[in-house]
Amino acid sequence: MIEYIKGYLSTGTTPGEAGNLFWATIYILLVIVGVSVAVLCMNWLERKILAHMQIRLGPMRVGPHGLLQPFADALKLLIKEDIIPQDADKLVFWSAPVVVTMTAFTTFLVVPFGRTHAVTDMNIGVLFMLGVSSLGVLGIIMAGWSSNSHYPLMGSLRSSAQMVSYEIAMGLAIVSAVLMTSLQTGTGTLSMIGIVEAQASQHTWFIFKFFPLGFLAFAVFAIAMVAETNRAPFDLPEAESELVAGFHTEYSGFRWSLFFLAEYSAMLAVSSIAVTLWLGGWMRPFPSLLGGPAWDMAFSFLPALTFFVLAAGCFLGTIRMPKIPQFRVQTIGLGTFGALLGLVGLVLLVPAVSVRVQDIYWFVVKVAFFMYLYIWYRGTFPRYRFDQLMKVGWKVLLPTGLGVLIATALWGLMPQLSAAITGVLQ
Amino acid sequence: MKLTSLVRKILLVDLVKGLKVTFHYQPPSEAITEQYPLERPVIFERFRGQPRLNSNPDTGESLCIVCNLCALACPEQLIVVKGERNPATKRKEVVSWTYDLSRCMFCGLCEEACSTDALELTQDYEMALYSREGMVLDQAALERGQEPERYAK
Amino acid sequence: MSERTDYLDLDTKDETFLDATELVLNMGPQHPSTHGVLRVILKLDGEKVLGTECVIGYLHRGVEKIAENRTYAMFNPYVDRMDYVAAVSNGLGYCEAVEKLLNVEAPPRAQYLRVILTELCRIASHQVWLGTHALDIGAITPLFYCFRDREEVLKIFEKYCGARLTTHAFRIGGCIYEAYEGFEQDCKKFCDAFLPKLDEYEELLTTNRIWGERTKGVGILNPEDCIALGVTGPVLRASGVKWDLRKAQPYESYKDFDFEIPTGLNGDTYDRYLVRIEEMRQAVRIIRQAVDGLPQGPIMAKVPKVIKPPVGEVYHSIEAPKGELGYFIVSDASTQPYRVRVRPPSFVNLQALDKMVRGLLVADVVAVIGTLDIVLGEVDR
Amino acid sequence: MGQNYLVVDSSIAYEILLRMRQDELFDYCVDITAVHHPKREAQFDIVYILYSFHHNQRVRVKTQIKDGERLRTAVEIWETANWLEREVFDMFGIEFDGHPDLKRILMPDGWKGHPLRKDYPILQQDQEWVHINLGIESGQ
Repeated sequence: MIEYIKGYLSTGTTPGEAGNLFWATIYILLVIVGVSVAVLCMNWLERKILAHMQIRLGPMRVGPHGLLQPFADALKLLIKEDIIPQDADKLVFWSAPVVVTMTAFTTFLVVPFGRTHAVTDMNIGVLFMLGVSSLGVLGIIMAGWSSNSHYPLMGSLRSSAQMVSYEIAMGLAIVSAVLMTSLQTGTGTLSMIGIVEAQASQHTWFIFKFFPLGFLAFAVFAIAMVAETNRAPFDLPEAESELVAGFHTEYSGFRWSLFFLAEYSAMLAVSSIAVTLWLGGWMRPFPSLLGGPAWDMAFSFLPALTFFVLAAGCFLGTIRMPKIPQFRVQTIGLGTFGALLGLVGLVLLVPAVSVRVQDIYWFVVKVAFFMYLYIWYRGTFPRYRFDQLMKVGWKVLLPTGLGVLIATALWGLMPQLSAAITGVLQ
Repeated sequence: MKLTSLVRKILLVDLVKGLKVTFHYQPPSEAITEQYPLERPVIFERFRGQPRLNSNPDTGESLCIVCNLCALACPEQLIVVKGERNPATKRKEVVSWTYDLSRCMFCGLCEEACSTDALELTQDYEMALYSREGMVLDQAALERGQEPERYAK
Repeated sequence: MSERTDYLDLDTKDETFLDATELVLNMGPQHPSTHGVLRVILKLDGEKVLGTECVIGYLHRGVEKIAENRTYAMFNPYVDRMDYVAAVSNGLGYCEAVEKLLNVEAPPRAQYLRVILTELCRIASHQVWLGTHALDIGAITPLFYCFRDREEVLKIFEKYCGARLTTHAFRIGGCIYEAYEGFEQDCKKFCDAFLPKLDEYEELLTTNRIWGERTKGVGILNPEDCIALGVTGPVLRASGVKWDLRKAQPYESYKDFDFEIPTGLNGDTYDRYLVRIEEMRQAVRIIRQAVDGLPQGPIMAKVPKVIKPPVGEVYHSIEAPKGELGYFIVSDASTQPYRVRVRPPSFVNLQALDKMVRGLLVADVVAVIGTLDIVLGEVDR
Repeated sequence: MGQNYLVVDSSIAYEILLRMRQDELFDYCVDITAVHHPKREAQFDIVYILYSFHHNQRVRVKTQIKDGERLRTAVEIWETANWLEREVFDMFGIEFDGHPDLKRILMPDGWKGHPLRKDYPILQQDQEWVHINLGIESGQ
C-alpha cells in the first residue's frame, strides 16, 4: 500500500493527467473537505477580523475565543426547520442551492495547489473555471425567481446583470495574463499549471511583468472578482439594508447554509484564479532573487514556523484566559488546540512532508491574503448603487481591461515589431 | 489642482485612507466590548435602578412614614401604600406597600417626592425576570433589595 | 391585518404577464433600514421609484392623550419616550413650554447646564444618525465607531441624572440635579477626544468615492419645497436656508454663545451629511464655551410644588437635533394640561420622502430615509 | 415672544390663511392642530401655527367649528398641511374639504372613534377592531 502511494507520488503528474480514477477520487474528496474546512475557518476569521476592525470582540462564548462558533452555527442550521414558502416553485426552489454549491465546488477541479496537487490539468483550465463559476449565477436566478417574492427577485436580477457585466472585464484581464504565457515559448497556454510554469520559466510573477501592465490587469481582475462574488462593496444582490437578504431572503436552515458555502467557496475559487494567474500560484516568493539551496531550506521551514506561531498564540491565549472555574474547560480546550497545531508544525518539519506541502502552503497563504482583503473591504466601504456598479463595470473596468490587453500584446510583440520596423526602414 | 485630484482618484487614495482607519483599529486592545457577566459595567452613583425601601440602620424600623407622596407623584400610579395609625406610638405604620416594577419607567419622581429618603432607586440593574408576577414587589422585597440570580456555579 | 389595496392607484386593468411593468414593493414595517416600524409602499418600475406611500402609526402610544391625564410634572418623563435618541432635547422643549406658561425663567446656571446637556444630546443623536445612515448605505463600520463615542456622552448623562437614554434630566423651573463633581472635566475631555474621532469618520466617508456617488445628487430638496413641506432642522439647512431656532429665536442661554450655522448648497444627501457633521463640531464649540462660562447660583427657579398654570395657551419650540420641536399647551388652570400638542420634526420631515425619492432607485430610498433622520417614536408618538 | 394669535370665523378662515401666506409672507406652516371643548357649542378650536421667515414671527390663527362642520383644507396653501390635517382628522374627526387623501394616519384603518376627543376615555379602545385584526380580546 505504502509502496503504491510512494510509487504514485513519485510520478509527478496530476491524477487527471495520469488517468488514475482512484487517485482522482481521493483528490476530489480531499479538495471538498479542504474547501469546506476553509469555509469554516473563513466563517470564524471573518467574524473575528471584522469584529476587531469594528472594535468589537466577535464570538467569544462558544469555545475559546469562539473557535467552535462555526460548528455551532452549522449544527444550528442543520437542525433548523426547513421552510419552503407556500407559493414557491418547489422544484426550482429545491434545486437552486444545489446548483450554486455544485458549480462552486466544480471549479476546484482545476485549481493547482501545487505542481502535482490538482485533480486534473485541463488544457483549457482557465476557461473551464470561468465558465463553471459563471454558472453559479444560474442558481442565484433560480433562487430569486422561485422564491416568488419581490426582494429575492430583485436581488437575483441585480446579480445576473452584475455577473454579466463583470465577466467581460474579468475575461479581458485573464486574456492579458494568458498572452504573457506565450512570450518565451511562442505558444500560450490556458492550463492553470502551464500558466504557473510559464511564470516560473520567465522568473517573474505576472503581476510584475511589463510593469504596470501586469499590475493593471491584476487590479482589474481583483475588482471584478469582488463584484463577481457579490461581496462588499458590490454586494448588491444581498444588499442587507435594501433587499433584506437579497436572493436568499426566503431560504433558511440547511438550504441557506448551502448558499453560504457556495459564496465562500466561490470567493476561494476566484482568489485561486488570481493567485495562479498573477501571483505565481504555488511558487514561493523570490524563487530567483533568493535562490539556492540555503534559501530553499530556509523557506521550507516557514510552514512549520507558521503553525508554531499559531500554537504559541493559542498558548498565549490560555495564559490570558480568565482564571475562574467556568473557563477551565475552555482553557484546556485552547491549550489542546495549541498543542495540536504545534504537533502539525512538528510533522511539517519532516523533510519528506515539508517538500510536498510547501506548494500548498504558499498557495494557501496567497489565497488567505485575498480573503483578508475581502473582509477588509467589507469592513470599510459603503455599497455601490446598481447603476453606479454598472458604470464602474462598463465605463472603467472594461476600457481599462481592453487597453491593458492591447498594450500587453504590443509590448509582447515589441521585438518582432522593432525588427519589422527596422526591416522596413532598411 | 485638477491633476492632483485626478491622480489621487486613479491611485484610489480615498479608499486607501478608509482602509487605513479600519486596519489600525484591529488590535484587541481597541475593542470596547464588555464581557458582561465577567466584567460588571460601572454604575454611577445617581443611577436610577431597582427601587429599595430604606430602614433606619440603628433600629431596623422602616423609614417610610406612609405619607403617600410617592404614590401621588408616580406618573404610572404603580405605587400603592396602605398604612394604619398605630395607637401606641401615634405614628402611621405600613400595612402594605407594593411597587409594580413591570410598569416603572425609572423617572425618579417618587424618589424626589419622598420626604424621609425611605424610597430610593439604587444602582442595581439586573431586574429581568421570567414572569410578570414577580415584578410586583412588596415591602419585604423592597427592603431586601436585589438578589440577582447567580449564573456562575 | 385588514387588506387594503387602494394605497396606490395601481392601473391593474390590463395587466398581463408581460406588460406588468409596475411592481408594488412593501418595505417594512419589518425591514432592516426603515429605522423602526416605518412602512413604505413603493411603486416601482424595475428598480425606479414611481411613487411612495408611508404607512405610519405602528408605534403610536397616544402621548398627547396621556398628557391630558397626567399632571404637568408627571408628563415630563413621557416626552423622553418620543424621540428616544434625543431625549434631553424633548425634555428641554417641554419644560420651557410649561415655564413660559407659568411665566418663570430658569436660573442662569440651570440654563447653562441645559445647554451643555442638550448639545451633548445633539452630538449623541447625530452619531446615531451617522452610524445608521452609513449602515443603510452599506458601510457597517462607522456605526460601531459612532456608538463607541456616543457611549461617552451617555456616561455623562448617567453620571449627571442617573439614566442613559430616557434621561428625565430637567424639571419645570430648572434642573433638579446639580452638576456632579468632575462634570466640567468630563465634558472637556469628551470634546477633546471627540474631534479627532470625527475626523476619522470623515476619512471613512467624506472623501470616499463610493459614499460620494451614493449621496451626491440623491434626494434633492430645494429651499422652496423645504419651506412648503415644513421641513426643518439639518434638512432645511442643507438646502441653503440659514435658519436655526437657536439663532432665530434664541431660547435658554444660546444668545451667549458664539457658533455658526452650517448650511449646504445643493440640498442633497451629501450636503445633509456635511451639515450634520459640522453641527457636531459646532456643538462641541458651544459645549466648550458653556462649560467655561458655567455660572454659579441656584439651579431651580421658584416653582410651586403643585403646578397650576393660569388659563391660557402657549406654543414654544426648540431646535431639536431633528428640526423644530414644538409644544402647544393649553391650560385650563387645573393641575393637568387641557391639551398638549407636540409638533414633531420627524413626522413633518418624513412627509418630504415622497417628493425626494420619486425617480430614484430602491437603493436611494433607504439612503433618503436615513438622511431624513427620522425616529419612529417621534413620528408616531 | 411669538405668542400672538388671532381668532377668525370659520367661514373666512381659508381666506385669512391665504392672505397670511401671500400678503404677510407667513410661508411656513409649523403645525395644525385642534382642541376639543365638548361643553362649548362650537366644539373645536382649530389652531394653525404659522411662521414667517421674513419677519421671524410666529402667529397662531384660531378658528372654531361645530362638530360635524367641515373646513376647507390648507393643502393648497402649504403642502405640509397634508399629513397635519390627516392627523387632526384621525384624532378629532374633523373633516377637511378638498383634502387630497383624507384618511387615518396614526390609528389603524377601520378604527372607530377619535382618540383625542375629550369624550374618549383614556382606557377605551376599539374592541371589535382588536378582536378582528389581532385575534385577541383586549389589546391592553
